[in-house]
Amino acid sequence: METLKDAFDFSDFSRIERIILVLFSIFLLVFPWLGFGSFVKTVMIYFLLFSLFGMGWNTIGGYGGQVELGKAQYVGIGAYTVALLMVWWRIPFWVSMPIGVLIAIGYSFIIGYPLFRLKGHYFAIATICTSLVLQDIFINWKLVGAAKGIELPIRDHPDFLYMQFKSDTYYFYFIMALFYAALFYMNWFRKSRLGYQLRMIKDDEEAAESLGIDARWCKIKAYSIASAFVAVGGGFLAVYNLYIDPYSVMDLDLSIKIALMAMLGGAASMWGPIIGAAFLIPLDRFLGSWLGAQKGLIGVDFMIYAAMIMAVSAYQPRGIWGIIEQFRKRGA
Amino acid sequence: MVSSTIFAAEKEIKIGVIYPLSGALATIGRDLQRAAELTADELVNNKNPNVDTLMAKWGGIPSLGGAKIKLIFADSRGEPDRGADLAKRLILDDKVVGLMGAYQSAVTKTVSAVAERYGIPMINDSSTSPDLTRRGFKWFWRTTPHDEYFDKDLFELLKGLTEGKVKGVKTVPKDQLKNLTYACENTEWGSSVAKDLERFAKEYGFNIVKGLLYSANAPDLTSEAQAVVAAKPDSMLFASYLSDSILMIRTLKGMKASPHLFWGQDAGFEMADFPRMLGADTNGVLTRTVFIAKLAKVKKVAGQINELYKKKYGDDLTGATARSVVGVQTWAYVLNRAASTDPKALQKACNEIDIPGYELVMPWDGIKFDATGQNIKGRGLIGQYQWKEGKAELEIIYPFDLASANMIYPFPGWK
Amino acid sequence: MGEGGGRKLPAMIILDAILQGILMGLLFALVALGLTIIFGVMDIVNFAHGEFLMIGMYAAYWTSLLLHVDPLVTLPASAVVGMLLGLASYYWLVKYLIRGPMIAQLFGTFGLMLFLRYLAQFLFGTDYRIIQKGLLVGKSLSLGPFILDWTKLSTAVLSLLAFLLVYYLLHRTKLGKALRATALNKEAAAYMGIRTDRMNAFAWMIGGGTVGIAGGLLVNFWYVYPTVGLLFLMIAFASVAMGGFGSIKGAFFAGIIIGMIEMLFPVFGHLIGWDFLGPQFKFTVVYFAYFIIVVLRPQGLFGWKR
Amino acid sequence: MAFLQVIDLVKDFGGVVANNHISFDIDQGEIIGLIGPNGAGKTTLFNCIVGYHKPDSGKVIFKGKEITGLKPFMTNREGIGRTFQLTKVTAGMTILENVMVGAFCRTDHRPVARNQASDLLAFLRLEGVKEFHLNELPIASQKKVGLARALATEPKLLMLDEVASGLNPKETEEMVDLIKRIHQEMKITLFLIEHVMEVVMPISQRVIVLDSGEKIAEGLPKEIVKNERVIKAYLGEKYAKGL
Repeated sequence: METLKDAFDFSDFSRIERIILVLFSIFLLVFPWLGFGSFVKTVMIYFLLFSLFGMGWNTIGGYGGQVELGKAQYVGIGAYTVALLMVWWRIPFWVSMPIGVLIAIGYSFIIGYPLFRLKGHYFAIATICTSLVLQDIFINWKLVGAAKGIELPIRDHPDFLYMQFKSDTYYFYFIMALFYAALFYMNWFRKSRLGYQLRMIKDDEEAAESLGIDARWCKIKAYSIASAFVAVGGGFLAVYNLYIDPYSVMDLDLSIKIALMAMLGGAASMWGPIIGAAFLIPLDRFLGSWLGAQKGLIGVDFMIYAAMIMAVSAYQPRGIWGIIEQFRKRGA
Repeated sequence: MVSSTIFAAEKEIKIGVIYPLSGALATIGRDLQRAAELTADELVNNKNPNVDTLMAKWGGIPSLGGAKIKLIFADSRGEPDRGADLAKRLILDDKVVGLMGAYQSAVTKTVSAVAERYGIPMINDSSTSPDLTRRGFKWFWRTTPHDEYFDKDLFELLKGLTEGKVKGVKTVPKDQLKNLTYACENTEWGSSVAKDLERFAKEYGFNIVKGLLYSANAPDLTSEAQAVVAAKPDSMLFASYLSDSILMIRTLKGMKASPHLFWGQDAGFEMADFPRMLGADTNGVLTRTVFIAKLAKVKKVAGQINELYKKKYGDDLTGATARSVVGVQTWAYVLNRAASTDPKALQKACNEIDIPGYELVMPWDGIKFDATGQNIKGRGLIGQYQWKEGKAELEIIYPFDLASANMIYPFPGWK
Repeated sequence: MGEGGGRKLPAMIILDAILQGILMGLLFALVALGLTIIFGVMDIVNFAHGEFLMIGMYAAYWTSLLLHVDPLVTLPASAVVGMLLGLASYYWLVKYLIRGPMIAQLFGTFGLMLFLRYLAQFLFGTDYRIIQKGLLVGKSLSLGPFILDWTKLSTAVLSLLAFLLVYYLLHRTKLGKALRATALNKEAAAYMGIRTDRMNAFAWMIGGGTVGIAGGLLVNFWYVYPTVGLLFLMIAFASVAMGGFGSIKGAFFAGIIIGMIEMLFPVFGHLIGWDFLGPQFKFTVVYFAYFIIVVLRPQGLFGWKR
Repeated sequence: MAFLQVIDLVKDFGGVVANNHISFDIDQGEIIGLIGPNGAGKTTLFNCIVGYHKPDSGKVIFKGKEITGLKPFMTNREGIGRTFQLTKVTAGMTILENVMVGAFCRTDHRPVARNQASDLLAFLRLEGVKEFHLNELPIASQKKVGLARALATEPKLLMLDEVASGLNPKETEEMVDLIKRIHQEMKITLFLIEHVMEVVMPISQRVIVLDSGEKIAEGLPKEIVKNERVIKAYLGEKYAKGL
């Protein structure tokens, strides 16, 4: 009960923030009916998906302050579970997705236990390595389609059980639902005991230990929460693209992108991951489609993209949200 | 992107083309785009006196009142999910009547899945994964032969050698060819090639002494090369993209390997950069492909179209680029037969179409799709790089009736 | 027939693999050297390191192509380019990054990596470029059953020299001592009147220089294209972390270890007849080995700071 | 049965012996001072008891239960709280949140934790700075926050590491009677490392003296200040006369 109250209670945010949140929600609700083209729609879908990823990463990476660069492996686990169960035994999405999440959580505990012996850069690189190892295994593992990847059978009629629709509108509302679930969860999480303890660990791990906090265990818990979030997104990717292969769902780039969303938007803040995604995804997609096909401009879109990343991380390490707050303080 | 008004829809027919125009495969993507544009402009939309195809006399699609084909290019960056998005954009926003592309099989999978969902025909010009036409899709057709054809061709060539069918080579006793090794990169393409090789080797009574998959563009292939050499094969077979193919040759050269036969399954071995970079080292290397400039000798049209391309961009057509030429040609024919841009009509046209071989740049018997959407009249080539006065010429070795030069056998090795 | 005499003997194969492994490993070590120096001095992991390598390769490639000189002669060129690159990225980017937390630093350099990579793509296109002729290109030396590329041999030797040079620089010269002081304790160094800012820049200069040289050597037997860096970045990461961040010795040995794993693993799989453990896993094993090592010894093999 | 027993404890940092066979007892409700010159191994001793270091040999027994080598968070759960010489000043969490974290290790409910924290801050006269961040406070208050955090975990034994160092006389005075109040009103046994004599001598009932890793004396403050070894090792003659 109290939990729910916390989850829906945004009262500790400033008035403006709450107003913007409401307006934004209304916008999302009516978005599909504003007559945007399908390209904009897909961009929106990816924006929501990556804010979901980002929020997940934020638990361990933001509040916990652990630089975690291996999330792609959990996207992979989520996506592959959904795809394989559907191909092998025709198991519907609504069953396979939770299974995927459970597997992801289990795996995250197995990996997390040794992983959190490490700190700082050793930890960061190690997370990358674990993800790469899993990717290589999947690339060569015949049973899961190896490098071929897996195609989900297309059903002739739209099918809610298997989350197959013709129009992106349905996918949009589905991912939007997930997005809000994540949002409310995070709103609870940041006020939860674990949330406080993680922030303490981030501030001063030694002191945290002296306050009866089992730092390693807290990190592992946060890590598996993050993994669960990401696995959900992975499952969505599988049914959305109807094709997955280790290169697209388990790649290092994906891991980094996920962390980048949260970090660039503002790690350890409620809105950070969302802002980050709202900034990076459209930038990437639109630049790509405008400049990508232009002859003689190959690579320019990436250069702009990269320049933005450098600029933000150099100017304000706390990301875009940091910049916003900075100006607010000045204003106040 | 031009917004689609009714008027535009009548006068120009939009075909969406998805290629990897940026990212790691940008070079090949650029060439494919050039070839497609060239075909649309100079073979379909405008009359072209110095090419002897019926199509070149059209100047637009006849049955649609001379409507022009407009190709709308989109850049997949070689990412499957991006490909899917672009396919949606092309279908819903740009209102294209059909799709073409997308080079990498992985991207083609997602793109064709979208096309299938929206009931828009997609003609695939250049993806060779056999699976693509085994998915029971109703809106997917493929003009190029797939890897199985090519891998079979190799063993036909080997058989030919043992039967003295090959131009300029005396009959070779089978025990000099019996032992094969292969090294394929462990992408979807490489691994399926490996599977075919195993199968056909049994069928044709050859014996694979060592076969290995290796991780694509690894920083070093020494151990792989050693494994291959250590098996002392008569023939070495490879499926590698450009980076690996070059590295592999370099490494093997370093080890003074000298098999009797050295065959590469397209991709790296067939790209223009390959001979450009390795020069004399390519002498005697065989590669499977679908187009070789030398075809001009035996097929006039091929020469003429190749000239057009060479005049404009300096390079000869390669297997890849020639395939995208055929892709556009096929689209023109399909549209002409359907005499409408309605998907159902196009679907029907695709299923019924039968393009005569003499219309195509390729040495094929023509284009006719079977129930799965695979073109059954296509055929592959095997070429051999031959080092003549300071430049590597790609000569046709197989099919035997098209042979453009004597085959260099056995593989001369490296100095 | 496939040559190379008595390769049948397992002992021979293994010995050969070890040899090749050491050669390759020395190259990996050289690539890792710059990374570990930079980290040692200012606790920052440079994601763009692979791109530095790539630029060094292009530098060597173009100079040898345009001036028609042997690729080996162009080493100074690529070294200088590497140094300039290091300095530029320090003064224009890293200087501002170090104020932020580790993650901001990582992503700052990550941005740099993307930027350089696609700048290269923009300038040179994605075509693969490789040096056709050179003193050593394509030549190889056969010692009985063993055949070693001259290019790799020379690389190994020069890499050894580079290590000795850097070691001398850090342990014998005044500058090096100042650098190590900075590495050990910034504040203390600052009190001692060392200008740590200069030292950081200096570290980036050496780092860039060494990796530039690595690029110049690499281009002798390796083709260059805009995304080539990524291949080596992960290996460099693994070797630096395995050896212990900031430890020169560590980078050296870890590099060699990785080289050996990479060569021995497939041979091993082949010898015990487990062909499913083929070469496709050789780098998987490297990453896995790294993971195991740091979990057992969280400072890496020779680590002296966390 | 002593409350805390340290038996023959040894800690050796690669040749440098920081604690050499140290034994002592603390009874419930006492205030014990631990003094000694810099580098005498005081903080190391704390760390060995609380679990930041694993002693090389010897035992630590708390409330009759051996806790040797337990991790800090475990010893804390056993009922030992500690503060640090320097509180790491961060801009991360507010003062209230800092203290709440402490409270959270006894309760799951945020309201409960919040109330406990506020009460504590009131007790320490810090309610004014609830919403500030550590880096915005003067040293004295930072130390108090450290204290509050530790108290929030409801320790039975509280180990204070130089709470008064770096404070001006007035603040020191405050700190002293704060410590007294904690001892009397909360019934917590105190074990404090101190440099500042004005703090340790008046309040502690017994004093333990370390010098270069050895325990050289133990007893009532007045005895200690008379003990030659101590005087030699540590105190100036003047102070001995002073008392």
